[in-house]
Amino acid sequence: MATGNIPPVEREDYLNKHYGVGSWLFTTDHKRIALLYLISITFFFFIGGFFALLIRLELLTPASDLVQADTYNKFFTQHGMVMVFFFLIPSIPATLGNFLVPMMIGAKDLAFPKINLLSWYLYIIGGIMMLHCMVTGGVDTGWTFYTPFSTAFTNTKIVEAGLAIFIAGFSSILTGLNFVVTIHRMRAPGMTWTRLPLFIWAHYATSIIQILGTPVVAITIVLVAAERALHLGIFDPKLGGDPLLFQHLFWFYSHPAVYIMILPSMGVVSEIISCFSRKRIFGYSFVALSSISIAVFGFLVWAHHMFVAGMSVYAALIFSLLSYSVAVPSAVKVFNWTATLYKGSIHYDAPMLYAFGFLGLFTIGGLTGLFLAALGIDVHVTDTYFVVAHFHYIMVGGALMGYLGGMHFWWPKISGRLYPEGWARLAALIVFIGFNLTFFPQFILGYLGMPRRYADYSHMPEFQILNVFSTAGATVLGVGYLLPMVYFLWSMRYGKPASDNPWNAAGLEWQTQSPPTTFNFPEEPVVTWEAYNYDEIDKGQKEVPQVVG
Amino acid sequence: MSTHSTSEHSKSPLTTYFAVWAALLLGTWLTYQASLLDLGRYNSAVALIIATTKALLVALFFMHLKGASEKLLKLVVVSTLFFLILLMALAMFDYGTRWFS
Amino acid sequence: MAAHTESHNPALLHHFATEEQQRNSASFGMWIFLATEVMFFGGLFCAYLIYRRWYFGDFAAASTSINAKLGGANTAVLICSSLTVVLAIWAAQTSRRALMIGMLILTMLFGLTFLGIKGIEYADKFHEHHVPGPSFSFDHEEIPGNPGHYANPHHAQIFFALYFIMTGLHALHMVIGLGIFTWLLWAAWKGRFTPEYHTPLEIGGLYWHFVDIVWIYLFPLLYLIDRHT
Amino acid sequence: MFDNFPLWPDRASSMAGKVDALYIFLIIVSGMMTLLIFTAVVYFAARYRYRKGVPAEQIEGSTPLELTWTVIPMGVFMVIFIWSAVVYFKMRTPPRDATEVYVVAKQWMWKLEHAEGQREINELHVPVDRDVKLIMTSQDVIHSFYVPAFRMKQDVLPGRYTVAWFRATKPGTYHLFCAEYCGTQHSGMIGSIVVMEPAQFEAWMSGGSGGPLSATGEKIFAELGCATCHRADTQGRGPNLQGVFGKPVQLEDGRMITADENYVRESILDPGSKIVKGFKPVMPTFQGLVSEEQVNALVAYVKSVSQSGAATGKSAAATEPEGVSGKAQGSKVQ
Repeated sequence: MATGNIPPVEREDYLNKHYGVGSWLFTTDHKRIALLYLISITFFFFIGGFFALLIRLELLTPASDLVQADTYNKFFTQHGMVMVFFFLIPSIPATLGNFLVPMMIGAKDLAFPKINLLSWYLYIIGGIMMLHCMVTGGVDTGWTFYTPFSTAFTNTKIVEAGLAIFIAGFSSILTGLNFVVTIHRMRAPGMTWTRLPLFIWAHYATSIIQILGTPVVAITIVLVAAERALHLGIFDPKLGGDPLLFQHLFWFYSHPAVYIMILPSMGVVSEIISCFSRKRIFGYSFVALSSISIAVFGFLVWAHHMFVAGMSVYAALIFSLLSYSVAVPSAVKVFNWTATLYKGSIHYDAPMLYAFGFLGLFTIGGLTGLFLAALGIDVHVTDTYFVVAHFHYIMVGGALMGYLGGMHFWWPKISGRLYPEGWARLAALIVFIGFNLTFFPQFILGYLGMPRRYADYSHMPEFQILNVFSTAGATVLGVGYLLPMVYFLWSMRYGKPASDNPWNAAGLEWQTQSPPTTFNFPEEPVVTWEAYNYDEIDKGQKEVPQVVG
Repeated sequence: MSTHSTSEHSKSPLTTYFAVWAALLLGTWLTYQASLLDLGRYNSAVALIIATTKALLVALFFMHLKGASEKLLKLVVVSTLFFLILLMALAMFDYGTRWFS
Repeated sequence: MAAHTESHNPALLHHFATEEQQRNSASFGMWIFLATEVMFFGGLFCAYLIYRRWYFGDFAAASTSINAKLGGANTAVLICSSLTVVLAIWAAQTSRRALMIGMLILTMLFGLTFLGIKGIEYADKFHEHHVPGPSFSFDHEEIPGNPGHYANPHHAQIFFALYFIMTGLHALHMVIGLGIFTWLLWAAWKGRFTPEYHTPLEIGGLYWHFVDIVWIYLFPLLYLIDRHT
Repeated sequence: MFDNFPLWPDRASSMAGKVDALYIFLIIVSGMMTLLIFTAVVYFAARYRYRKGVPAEQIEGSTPLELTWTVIPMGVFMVIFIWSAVVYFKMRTPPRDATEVYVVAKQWMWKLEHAEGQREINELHVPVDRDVKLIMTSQDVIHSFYVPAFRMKQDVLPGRYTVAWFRATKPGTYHLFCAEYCGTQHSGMIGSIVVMEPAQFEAWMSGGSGGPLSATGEKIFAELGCATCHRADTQGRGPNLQGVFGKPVQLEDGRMITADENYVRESILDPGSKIVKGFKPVMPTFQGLVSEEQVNALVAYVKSVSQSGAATGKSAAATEPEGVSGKAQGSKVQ
């Protein structure tokens, strides 16, 4: 469906306006900062992925023969910390969000461009500390830092890793702050709340969580570091403290953090499904409001991570009940996306394939969440591979599929080039197959009772076959992730030049040139149409590009 | 352009400022005095009520939450407090019911 | 939009259409930032409330060992500094440059006084071995209103840990505030602020008031747990 | 290769069937939802694929439909919630007359001690068809006692007791795992639960032990001089311990609490925290002076003097009126 009209002459855009390292490192252009983020999170993605492969290799055989247990423990810790704090949380917001939020609402930039740059630097400082921590010994607590193991027992680099996450956390807060202010204050004339793309609604909801949740984990990390250094007793039962308090404070952020990862992805999927079905999104306001309710309800459910942790039975009941409240808006979204396909005119380009993949995997991930919210079942499956499978279906199957779909969808806008469609469809297929092969067996493993974070299962050889499937799948998945990186890089030089709107998509970002100029629009746009006006676009009633000066 | 904010302050706000200042000092003195009385379990309640009143005074008058032209800022404050209370209330609920099981 | 031709103010950044949009964005951004600050301190308040409920007597004993007069004086000092901040903004709005500068200096002096008193308090605690860590000691301290009952040193240590972390973070915010106000003073000196444009002053003021509000809660919670005996 | 390839765990406890039933119900419900969504997506994707000249039909949405797919899932969720809560309550309520086993977890081993005095490491022998209550604590970090075949898991925390129970229904040997990450050899902190026929179990039990745990506790009680204050009459500086366990106790500050395992434990290690009404906080702490195992023994002892009451013969006072009033007043381990 992509159309690649070659622009007549070399135009000035945000990429070629300035040259030199300085023009990138000191840029305040949200699009350039998005690219800085893109490069850095890709780097961390492959670091995290490297650890994932090592984990899978170790689990290929029951005995811990590839590495010793202590090394394995560091592997899964680094995998978790890097993937959660340095890839998934910044992934869509800091790259696609940074690039698109101002353009989609018709602004020249984010409200605070310098703070945006600062947030990237904080991310990089945190990232370098994390890398330094990893190469000089690493951490073996798991990304959850549970006390008192982290404060009084392990002798690994907790404080440094904590500081790295603390700093990266502030980078995340600043991104969220910037988005909220931008969405409130910088919308172009006519861009009312009900005309906002759902991508924006999703990022708005995400930002709320970043703003209100992240500070709590930041202060929790401060307490852990202080406890570790001085043995204050706040989380140490030997000194009168309660380790469960740590879990409460930690999950108050870290559960909503899952929605920081998945909500932007949902926003991407809304854009893609609407565009490739050539239809308005079904139930726009319900999809928009469900994003907000996921953000709000997301804060009410944290202790479902603690049903067997020694919490009170009554608190467990309340949190289980509340956990279902967050499942409802997620279900509403899935139904609305499905309904959007009805009577559409569906194209099967790579972004849409990723969106289909998202729908399938998120459905499975979400439904298995019901198992974990169900008290009686959670007791059996918590801390087993069932949980591992569930959250990978959400974070990788959901968040990462959305991220890749979005990267393909907006790649022509970002780079001004088309990616090779055939390869992209192949990669989408490989990722989908590899993913299911990796993680579906883990549901079965989990119900069989294989606990998480086991370096060695030589006393339980009955778990091996499923683990072999999983490792095989991970290899396929690895190929699926390398492919897009290769052809994206390839297309930057050899790809066909993209037209301004290769998908004939709605949305202000498509109504300026590809790649856009530094201030996005030649003149401030005035919005006179509803979101996703694909009927008008396809009937040719609306000229594309449509920018009223 | 910036008319509304200046018009807001056109009538001299100094009286308000000094009144609020005096009230805050009085509140501090009251907090201290109240802590010396034996009110049983109400000691903490009184302290928190006075503190909240003082905080409200600062927010409404010194931080101009009262005169803010839009409801947005109030919404920010209210929703932040909502989530804060949520954190405390749900965590406390666990601690409050733990010994009955 | 005609904003581009209209804007003579060099402080208007390129990506904003109007000065009003810029000012509203800045103050809204500050409020959002304060929301994150509320949650940042909120985690500590949550921990504090849980342990206070658990170990009330021990907390009361530990709290009583802190000098409440100093804490009260500090509260008053901060309240005065909040007043001088609003007066400085008022002076900027009404073109009273000298008053504005005077008030900014006064605010900073109050801030320094606060930190000085805080320092005295910390020094006392240090001498009494009430700083959590290896040298901590809180033996044979009676629980107020419960003669013959002694506080559990472990629980008292949790109180002091929270006391130092909370007041320490608050003091850190004061130090940052002093940094911001140094810059504001410099800008005011340079004549940057006019009745039309004094957004940084308002933003800095919001921050300062917020730090004041945190202290308004810290004072009764940390110093006055159970003093009526 | 496929001869050892189970897809379903052993079902060997009274709870396992209940958990499995709920699990199967959830698989059916979510399977139906998945099928519904997948069928719709695949059907729409094929049926409404792009055809030249056939434009998409715009549909804004439908509030009745939105309400339907909000309310119906909510209803289904409530059914799941209630069902799962009922199962959870059963899991978390140990039957009254259960056999007790004290569990002490440490990096990286399980130490288990039967009330009858048998000690085991990383292995627990239990009889089939009898309720077993585990009273667990950890010496260092958080662990989690997990027996997949029993569908039973409970975190084991330092500094307090957590309780779990099971009733094995099928003789055999089952995995015991530590499910909460606890450090380097976490994956080595495994063991087995051996479920035996009652007769075999009796034979195993008679294989010698140092006497029941409560007797060990009684010895420690005497050695530590507890009896000088906790006398069996009302003259002691500490409360009389006869008949205390499991009963409500009034504290000095007016609160009523139940004298459960955690309370007895706390009273030994942090005696000042909950003083019984009418007594002075004169008891020194035994934190650091007694091991976890000794605390367990003391708890077992305090329990035993409550369950058998005056029959222990230790106390004539328990039958005297003052003794009774002392009990009514609520007594406590000081």
